[in-house]
Amino acid sequence: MREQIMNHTLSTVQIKPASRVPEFLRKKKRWNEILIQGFLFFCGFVSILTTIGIVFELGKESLLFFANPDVSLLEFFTNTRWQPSIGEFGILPLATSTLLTTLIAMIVALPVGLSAAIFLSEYASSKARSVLKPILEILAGVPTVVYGYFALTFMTPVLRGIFGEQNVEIYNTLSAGLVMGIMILPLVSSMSEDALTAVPRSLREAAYGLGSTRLETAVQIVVPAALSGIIAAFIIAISRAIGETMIVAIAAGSGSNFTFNPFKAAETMTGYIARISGGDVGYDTPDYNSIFAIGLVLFLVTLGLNILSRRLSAKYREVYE
Amino acid sequence: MTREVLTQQIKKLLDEVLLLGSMVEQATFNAIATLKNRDIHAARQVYDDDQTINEKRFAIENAIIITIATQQPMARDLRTLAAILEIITELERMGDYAKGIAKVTMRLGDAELPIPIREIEQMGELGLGMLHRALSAFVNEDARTASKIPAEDDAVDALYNEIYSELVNEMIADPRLIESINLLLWVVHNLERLADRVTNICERTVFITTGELMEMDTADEEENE
Amino acid sequence: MIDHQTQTKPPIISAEDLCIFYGNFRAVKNVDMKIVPNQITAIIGPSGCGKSTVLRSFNRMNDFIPNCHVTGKITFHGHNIYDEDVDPVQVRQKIGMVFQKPNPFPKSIFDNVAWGLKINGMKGDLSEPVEQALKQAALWDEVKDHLKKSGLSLSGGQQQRLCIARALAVKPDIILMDEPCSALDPIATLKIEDLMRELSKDYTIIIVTHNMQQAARASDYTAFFTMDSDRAGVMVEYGETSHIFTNPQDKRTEDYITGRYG
Amino acid sequence: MNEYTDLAGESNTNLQKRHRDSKIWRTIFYASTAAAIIILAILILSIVNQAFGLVVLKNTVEPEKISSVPLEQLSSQDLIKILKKNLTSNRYKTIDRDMPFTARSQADLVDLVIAEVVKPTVVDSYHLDVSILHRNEIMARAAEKYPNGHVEFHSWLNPEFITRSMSSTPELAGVRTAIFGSLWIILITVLVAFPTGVGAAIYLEEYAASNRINKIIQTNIDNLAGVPSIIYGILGLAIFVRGLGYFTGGGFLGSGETGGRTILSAGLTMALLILPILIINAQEAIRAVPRSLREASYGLGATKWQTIWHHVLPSALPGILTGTILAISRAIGETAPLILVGASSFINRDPSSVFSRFTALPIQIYNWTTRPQDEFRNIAAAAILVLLVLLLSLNAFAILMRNRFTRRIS
Repeated sequence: MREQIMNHTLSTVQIKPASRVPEFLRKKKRWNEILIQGFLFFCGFVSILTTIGIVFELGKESLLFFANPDVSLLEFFTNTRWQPSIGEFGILPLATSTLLTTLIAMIVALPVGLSAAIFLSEYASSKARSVLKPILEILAGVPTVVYGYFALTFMTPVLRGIFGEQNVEIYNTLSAGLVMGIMILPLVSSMSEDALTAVPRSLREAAYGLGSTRLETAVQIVVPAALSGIIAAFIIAISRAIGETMIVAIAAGSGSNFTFNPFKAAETMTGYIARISGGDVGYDTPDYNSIFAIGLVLFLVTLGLNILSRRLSAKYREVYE
Repeated sequence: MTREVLTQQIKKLLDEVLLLGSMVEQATFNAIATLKNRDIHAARQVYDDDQTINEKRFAIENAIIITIATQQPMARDLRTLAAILEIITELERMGDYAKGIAKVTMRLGDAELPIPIREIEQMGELGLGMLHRALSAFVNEDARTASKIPAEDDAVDALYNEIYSELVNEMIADPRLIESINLLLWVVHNLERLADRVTNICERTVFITTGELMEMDTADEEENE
Repeated sequence: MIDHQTQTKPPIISAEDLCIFYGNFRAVKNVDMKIVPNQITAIIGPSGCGKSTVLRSFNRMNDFIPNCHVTGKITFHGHNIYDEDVDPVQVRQKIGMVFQKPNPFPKSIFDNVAWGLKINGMKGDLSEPVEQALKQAALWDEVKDHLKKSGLSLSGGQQQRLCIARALAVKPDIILMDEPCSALDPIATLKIEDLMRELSKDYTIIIVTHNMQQAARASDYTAFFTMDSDRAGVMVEYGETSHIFTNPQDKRTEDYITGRYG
Repeated sequence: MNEYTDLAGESNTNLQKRHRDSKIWRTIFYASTAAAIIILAILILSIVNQAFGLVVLKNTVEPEKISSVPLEQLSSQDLIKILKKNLTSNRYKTIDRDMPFTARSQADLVDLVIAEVVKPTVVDSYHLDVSILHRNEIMARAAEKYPNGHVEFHSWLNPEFITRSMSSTPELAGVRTAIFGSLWIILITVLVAFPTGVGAAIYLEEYAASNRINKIIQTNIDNLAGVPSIIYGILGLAIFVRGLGYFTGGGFLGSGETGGRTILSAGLTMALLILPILIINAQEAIRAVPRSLREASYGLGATKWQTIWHHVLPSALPGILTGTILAISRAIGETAPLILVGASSFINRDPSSVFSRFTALPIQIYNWTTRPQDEFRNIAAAAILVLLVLLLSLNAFAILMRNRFTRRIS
């Protein structure tokens, strides 16, 4: 046994005569271990490369976009028309429709999602939870293109039936927003539920011990205690809604439209990117470059929201773990 | 078999107890022989040898303390160790009796006096026989044998009474011998006490096996030395 | 007679002015300790006194704790194992370890013991060394008929002996035991103690235990550690076990072993 | 509820109010949760509703014009004659080459005559709910509007739908090419993302000292997980399609006519997209491996890699696989990035290599959904059902896999 080890040592290590350390303790050069570690580091570094790639490409092409004499930064942020074909480059109509769909989605997702989270964490028996949670997970796992289909073929006809066909356009931000809310609902409820269940049992027991009802305990004790986690869930939900593409591409309509009327068609930032790139867009045209500029805005906004959300959720973890 | 270390240590201690016992037997036997032979020189030897017995006793006691401290013996193991502590004290006192007999030999010097040596030897033989059997009963945890031994003390007591009255008669007959005979009375008294202490060893043996402490011979327990 | 003969052999491993830090916090300070070969050395002391930390520094298991670093020396066969040129992997092959909770691999009993041999480059039929290690760990008779069963199917005490067998198979010089019996019942504990006594004929054993009775029963030498006023662990007293438990020299040792600590 | 009724009257009414509030809100919370389930049911029903239903078929050539007796009663010879008479000679030869007419059964020939000569086409279609509730009205209207047409129940999701390739007529269109496209993309995605993701997770959990660069990597991965998928599409477009088009298009192998809009580009883009999710899942799985297992291994003198390869990875594998499959399900359903890297819905040739142009199931759904004709909605619904079944079976597979590995380990 020891001989085997020593033979191994002899074959792989050059013996330094000066070394005082006996052979059985001397450091071996394990080339395979070094190679593997190098490879593993590279794997981790791929993510850095991805980020660099995103930032570099978005930045480079955006610079090209803004280098276009027709485009000015001020106009980009103030012009209310976005029609690259006639040289109108104002992001506002795209941004407002993005905000509109996001707002509608949040009106659906936040209260319903939070209520469901409170129900699951504070009221539901473990048996009910074991049935309800997988259903929510299925809802979360449905591809967004399916939600898009749902918005167009189900939600829109329903809305037109309710509000009148003359009031509601076939493509409209309301339908897209509502379905987006449904899509985001499981995310809100599961993240909020995580935050709620992280609140220690002792806190609830203290509240019950003082004679408070289940509702009072849930709403006045548990929810405030989990607030930073819940807000983190809300922010992630907003970020997800802003970045969502397929629902708005299918149901919100094409062609920018500076409007706050949810019954009208209006293209969002993501919808625009999807539409422009769906055709065979030529490289280095203003159209092509513009998707990078919009992409950059999208990236920065969602990144900011994600970082904010992670800060907040780190805070509640800190408190209870 | 678990707890091998403790088992080994107790076995070793029991061997040591037997060794101490045989040292005491030898010392008693030698002491009586010095009286018979009126050999002051040999008596001094017996007197000095008592020191080794004492040392042995303390060595055993120390070992017992270490064993208790390090092995946390329980139940029978603990009773055995406690019994050994008691027994080595008894043995050490028996050693002192032998030393006392040797001292009498030395004090008597060349003084002329009639010594009932045959009866004294007989007393010694009886007592030592009891001691020997009591110790092996102890080591073997033989409570049956141990419980029978105290009865033999009666024979020793009988011999003691016999010698006592004989020596008292001698004293009355010749008052010049009072001092010498008084010394001889010490000898027989020691031998009688030795047999009494054997009874204690037997009590401990029963205690180890049954866990109950009981008096076996109430005869002259309260008597002082 | 029960006293151990005085050991004049050179120490197999020794700590010299050993200090162990977690970041800036000095967890253990100025330990000097010479371990006598083929003897069982116990490290005892109240919780938090750094006894496990010291033990784990003997085979560089502390390398895995972030921010942990060591000053001073640990000399094994005359060489500081914290030397630049020393390979911690090699050190751990020579100085094995048994942990607090029995942690057999989720493999068969056989593979548990054979794995250490395999990674050390041993090939071919390993049944012989595996059997030998299991015998040494006094487990062979209990498991010889189901070596293919999972190591996790054994009882706690058996699992721990399997872990010992696993360590023995690699043929270390020293076995470190970090509270090896704390998760076991009293009978399994006594079995492990007997096993340690048996193993000390061939190996040097260093054991950390929070159970001072165990240290008293099972060890030849005992080191008592406690926390100093600056919360760093210090070695208060180190000597033959019979001595430490009957006649400690330091008041703190006496207070601890008589249960008057704190 | 009434454990406090023996309290003083005033607080009693107060308490009753509190309990009433509690009940009301309980109902609201419950309704919210139920809403989620109802929505899921509506979602699935509305898709099923469109995937099945009555259709009005109109024959190109009425069977009565071909033969005076019903086709079923004709002999094989007569049927072959009809085929020969009504088909172009080229078509006739093609079919004969597939399988000689003489070798076909009578029933087979009847089907052939219907498919090739009678050629029924869908002129009107109805949703499942309408089909069931208003069957008679549909019948009446169809009889009035299409005197030659006839009404039958049609399942848009059928075996031919899965095995046919793309076509511009809805009733002849199928998803075979799209399924192959999706599978090819997933294959590339898995081959790239799995080793990289697990590698990165191992690096971060086992090797990375807590220094600056590793902290940056970790934070970066967490942030990447939240980047919208369309941004990855833009990245894929800029780097894999355009920047590396020579490689991803197979140009370096001499077959560069596709540019970079290939399966390879799509697979790589998807790999980058799921990489952060995969890494985070794998990290959790690796973190769940008890420290004692690692210590046992190191204590025996194992090296870091031996410890990871023999102990950490096998124990973490069920978790890693589950996480990977969840990430894959995400990739299968992703549409936006594929639009950007140039998926095209007009592909009717199955992909033959990673340098092929491609379409994918979600792309097909997207495309059909955005067509105005009702029949395309119907096949979009059918395609959605295919996609959902694929996702469900993948998840079931994940669960099976996890159970199997867990059993082996314990």
